[in-house]
Amino acid sequence: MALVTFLEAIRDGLREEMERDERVFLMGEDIGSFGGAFKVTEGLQDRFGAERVIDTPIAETAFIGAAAGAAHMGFRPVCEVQFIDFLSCAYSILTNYVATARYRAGLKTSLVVRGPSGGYVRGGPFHSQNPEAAYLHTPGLKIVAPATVRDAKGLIKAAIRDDDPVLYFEHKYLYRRIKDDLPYGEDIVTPIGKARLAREGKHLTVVSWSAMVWKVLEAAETLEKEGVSVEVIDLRSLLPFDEESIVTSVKKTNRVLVVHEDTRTGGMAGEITARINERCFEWLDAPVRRVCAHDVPLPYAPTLEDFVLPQTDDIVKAARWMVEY
Amino acid sequence: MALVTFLEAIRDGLREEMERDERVFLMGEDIGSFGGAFKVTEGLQDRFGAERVIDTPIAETAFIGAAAGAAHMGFRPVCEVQFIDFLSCAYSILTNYVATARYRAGLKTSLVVRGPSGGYVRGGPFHSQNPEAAYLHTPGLKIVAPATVRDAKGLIKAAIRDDDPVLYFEHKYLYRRIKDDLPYGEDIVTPIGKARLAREGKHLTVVSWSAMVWKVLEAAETLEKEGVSVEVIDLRSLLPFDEESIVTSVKKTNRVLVVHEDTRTGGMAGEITARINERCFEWLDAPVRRVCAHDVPLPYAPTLEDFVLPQTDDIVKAARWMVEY
Amino acid sequence: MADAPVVAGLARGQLHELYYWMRLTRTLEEKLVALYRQTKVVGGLFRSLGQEADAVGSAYALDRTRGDILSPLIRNLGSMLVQGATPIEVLRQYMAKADGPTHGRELNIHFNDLDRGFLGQTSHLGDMVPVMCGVTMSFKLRREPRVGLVYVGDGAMSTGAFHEGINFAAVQRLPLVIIAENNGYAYSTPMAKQTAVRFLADKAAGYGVAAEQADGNDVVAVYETTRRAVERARAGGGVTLVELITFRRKGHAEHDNQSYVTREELDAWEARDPIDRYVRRLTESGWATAAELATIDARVSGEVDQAVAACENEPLPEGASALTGVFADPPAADLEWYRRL
Amino acid sequence: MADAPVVAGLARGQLHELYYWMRLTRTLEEKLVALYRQTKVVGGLFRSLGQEADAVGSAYALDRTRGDILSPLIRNLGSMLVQGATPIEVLRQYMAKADGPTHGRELNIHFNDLDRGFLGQTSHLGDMVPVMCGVTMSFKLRREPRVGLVYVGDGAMSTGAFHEGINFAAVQRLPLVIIAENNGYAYSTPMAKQTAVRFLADKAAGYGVAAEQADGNDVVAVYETTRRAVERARAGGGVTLVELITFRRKGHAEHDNQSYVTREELDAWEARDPIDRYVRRLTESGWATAAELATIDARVSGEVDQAVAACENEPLPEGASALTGVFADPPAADLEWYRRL
Ligand SMILES: Cc1ncc(C[n+]2csc(CCOP(=O)(O)OP(=O)(O)O)c2C)c(N)n1
Ligand SMILES: Cc1ncc(C[n+]2csc(CCOP(=O)(O)OP(=O)(O)O)c2C)c(N)n1
Ligand SMILES: [Mg+2]
Ligand SMILES: [Mg+2]
Repeated sequence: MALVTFLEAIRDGLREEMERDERVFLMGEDIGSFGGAFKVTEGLQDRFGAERVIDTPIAETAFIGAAAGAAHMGFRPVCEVQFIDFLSCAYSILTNYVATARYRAGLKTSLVVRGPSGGYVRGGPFHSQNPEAAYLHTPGLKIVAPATVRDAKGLIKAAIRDDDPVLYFEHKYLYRRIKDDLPYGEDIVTPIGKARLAREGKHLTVVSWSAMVWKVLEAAETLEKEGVSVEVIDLRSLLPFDEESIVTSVKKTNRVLVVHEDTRTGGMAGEITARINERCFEWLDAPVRRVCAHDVPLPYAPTLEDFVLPQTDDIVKAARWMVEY
Repeated sequence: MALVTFLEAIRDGLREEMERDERVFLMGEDIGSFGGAFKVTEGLQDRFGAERVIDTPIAETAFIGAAAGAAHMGFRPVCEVQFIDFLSCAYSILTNYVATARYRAGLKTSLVVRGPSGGYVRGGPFHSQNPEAAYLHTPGLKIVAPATVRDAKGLIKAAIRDDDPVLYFEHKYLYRRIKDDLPYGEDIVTPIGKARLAREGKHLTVVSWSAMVWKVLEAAETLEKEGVSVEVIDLRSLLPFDEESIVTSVKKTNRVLVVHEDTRTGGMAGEITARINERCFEWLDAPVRRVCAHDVPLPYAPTLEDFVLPQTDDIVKAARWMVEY
Repeated sequence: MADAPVVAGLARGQLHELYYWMRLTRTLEEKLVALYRQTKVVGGLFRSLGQEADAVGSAYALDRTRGDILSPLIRNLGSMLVQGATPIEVLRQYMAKADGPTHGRELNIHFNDLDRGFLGQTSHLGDMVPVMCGVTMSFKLRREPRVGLVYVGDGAMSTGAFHEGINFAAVQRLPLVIIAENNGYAYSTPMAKQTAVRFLADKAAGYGVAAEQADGNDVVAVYETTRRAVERARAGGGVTLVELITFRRKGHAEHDNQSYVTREELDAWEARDPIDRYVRRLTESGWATAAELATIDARVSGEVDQAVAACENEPLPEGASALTGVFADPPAADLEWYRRL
Repeated sequence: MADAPVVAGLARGQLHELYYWMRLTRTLEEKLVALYRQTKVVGGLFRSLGQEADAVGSAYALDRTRGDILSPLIRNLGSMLVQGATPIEVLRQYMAKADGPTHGRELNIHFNDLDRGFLGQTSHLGDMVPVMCGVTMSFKLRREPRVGLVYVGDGAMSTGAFHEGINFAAVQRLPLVIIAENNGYAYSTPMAKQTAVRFLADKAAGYGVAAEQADGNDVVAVYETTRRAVERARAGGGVTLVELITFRRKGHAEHDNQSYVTREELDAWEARDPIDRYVRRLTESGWATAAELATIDARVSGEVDQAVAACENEPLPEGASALTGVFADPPAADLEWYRRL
């Protein structure tokens, strides 16, 4: 066994897939000898050479477009976006070209775009974003966002093996803050589209993903002491997401709270709420509710960031309200 | 009185605002002597000169970024995107720079981005999009989408006068298909954020906007004959949207269907459903449901496009299901 | 003897081929106009009148036997034909037929066959430059002596995607030829409102890539110039930006009456019509006889007519066929709740 | 007599000012490093060590009395100081203080004051070029003789936003000066992996704009060269791309140990330190005495220390202040349902 961080799990996943499949190569800014802004790809250029770990110019549209072209020819490129906030620069080619390539004309488009997402690190409005909602609306894309070390590895491997374009959002707050024992070289592949039951419970279902799962679990501990038993679903795949697991849980607990770090309006919780309402209307004993960031660009000051982003205490209070409803 | 088309109403709105406020100027591809791909700006360069009706290179990021810069200096630019599908090319600067400029540092950012949206015209995947969901998620932006000739004029004027950046989506199917009597020069200003009650009814509320409103009204006629009385809310402002009008109606009818032309997953109906669920849970006699496009890129062939996009008949069937629930 | 090079390394038969492809382009487009007027073309119709030499000559410089791949624009029908796209495919696309290459999903010449060597464009201008970077990266990574070619218009060169792509290709020294089509206009916008440079080839200097320029209405010159760029790319010399100077003699699309272009300009360019010029050159130089050309013309007409006849009455796709193929691994059928009632 | 030009049209007092701004930049940054080590700087810290002449000399070429506006990058602290940003504003920004110019919303030197003549950048590289197009369009539309200046790094020039912006400015002949900072690296990426051109000024040819180049470590040369570009812009001559050749002598940010740069390279550039060089030139040419410079140094230290003392213990903003100002016309307070219980 080896105790690895969330970040190392991603790197291990990349390395193992590059070893097993020579069609896999990496592109991104500063990912080569420097190993990336967060050092996720550290050592990989030494190991696989500069042809398979390619430093690019600052041009997200260029390298994501190039990834698509290489994928059409049978490669499986993995692009790193230095901060996921800069994925917006490739929004057009990603949603229009990449996402539709298979549908339009059967082009192979197996590629992964990954990068550090999320806040709680005083990164300010342009180094803290959670962009899932911007892509949720795009038929042809898949989106994953691991919360655990195991899934960090399992989902990067699954994403690389997937025949469709996958966005892989890795929460930078988790990079070095969580560790787990993963046997060296264990071929962990987390199925895309399947949620993880992070905690069993009876009174309330909380649906969440990425770093928020840890705050939800923390809240669940507190609530347990108050006699409130919370079931926690870690969605991990956001597109497609595991409607069945949510439905099963809601039919059991009859109450559901969706918690995400992203802003509320137009955030992913809306879609989840709509699906729950469509599938479990008769089972709901309380409205589906959301705990999310306030609808503002994420500010820099710790006091402001902490206020804007959802905190454990917010989840606890919301959960109490739900079970008392 | 003058019978004007939807398209002429937009042009009249632009012209009137340019006349009353010299800070208003227009930018876009081919909008000058050519008058734009759809001729919305026809005649305006003759009237206001090439300095106020500016032909730009094919560079959506450049001219929307430039609009922001000019707005900071006190101007009120209006940008035309030739097809709204190409707004994606400015996604990054619009969501990151433009939308946050006021919040970050109090910069004046009064600008409008307008362009033809929507399908039913055999435009294929890149000339038919409804991009509201991609921007819904951006604090700092406003979005409007008129359904009537009167609101086409009233909302373009309101958008130009608004002190915040406004996206104005004009459905190209309506351009020359609907006409209304608008007194020449009447200063119509439709308040942003307020819905229009397009039809009163008792049994079911349908929330919709843009070209879909007309299909919903057609469906309502059919349903009326079957004894089903449908209340139709034309949202017209999508961000912010008029939650109060929806809530009032739902509390009356106890059933609500959201109809939009855009694809389902991640579409705007999710957010609306979540809000209704939050505000009217106790009043709902049936789940909130959605009639939307199928989750695929919009195909070109008439048979395919008609299948993928929501049709009047789909709305009728859904409404029947709702009232029978 | 029949294979001996006559001009620009091209044998007599090849010179005839060039004529064939240009004539096929024009005849096919003219047929499409007729079908458009009969409302059989579903969407818009885009002409390459006067630009046939540009598309055909440049594509002909690729080596199909080696697997070269190009990505055309809307006005490069000729280049797709050279690469092996067939008239019936193009007709089916325009008419949105079920049996068309995209089964009615995409329009006009937006379709692909990487085996034959063409990757259809999408509408967002500039995007194919980055994508072709990836295609040519694959050649480089696999050590294949293949070359890519991508077209970009004077207007499209203003896009960020073009810039990011050509710069990426330059830095990576990819085997990519970029054909900059200077046809005077982007929709109604003259080149002077698109860029402050005199020639599109001037842009090469900003990327550190080779530049070439040719008369886009002279098919042999286009061929020769592009060929030089292709050979440079194949030899590891990296990117060339090839400017072809030509003129768009029709409106942006069939509905555009081109009011912004003067009669004189149109007349001047009509006088330089690439097919007429080539016919004169072929016959005056003795490279082809009038009879040979007439035979080609007849063959082209026959092929186009036959293609039209074969597909004109074909059905459109079934509506429900729209639902498959978004993903490689499709989710269960996605028929909506109210359609399941 | 005291105002008589000594070099490059600059009077003795102005030459001292240039020294003052460079020294202030460096001292302020050094103070920020100390505060960073004490974890008082909330986010990352970005240095312009070795680039002070580039920022200061170029900004000094603008005319503040005429309302010229610049948009800096992270390494152009000096340019903002020249335009009137004060050390206390910068300190408050870095420390996220409530009374800072953005009240804790934005970080480091991302702040604006159009009246003083600076528009802070946002993080997405390249975006300020289009935005400054709009600012300078406003000058043109109002017939004001004002000039805009925007900085862009060797790395940022690879972005689509840069390309679209400079091309737009070129076509519109906007009164805009674009400073291309060739500082060797973009984060860890050397310029050769960013572009295939030798010099950033080579890119001007692709846009049909004027090019200038200067030693970015010679503040007088930077001033003179930029001044020429500013005058060209003011006279209606349009855009100039000014390349300043310099070197980033620290890592991308304070956490980066710059392992990818050799000791030799760092030493070579340290030997060309712009402040040391300028001190030598000032004293050797008799433009300033050692005593005068010492007085400036003391003034700078005093100002910086005073600014630190004045704001170090100021409070951070109140959390709830985060909710206002998204829109000009704010919706009703938006406190969440579960916070209202
Ligand atoms: C990003 C983007 N913006 C706008 C358009 C709309 N549009 C389609 S073709 C065209 C003109 C293209 O001109 P050019 O690149 O010169 O090609 P040409 O038509 O002359 O062959 C425009 C503006 C588009 N397709 N993509
Ligand atoms: C569009 C975009 N992609 C990536 C980044 C991350 N990033 C921030 S600074 C930087 C390097 C910038 O280099 P350069 O433009 O040369 O400026 P310098 O730091 O040398 O002053 C990168 C890659 C970004 N800010 N924006
Ligand atoms: Mg053109
Ligand atoms: Mg640099």
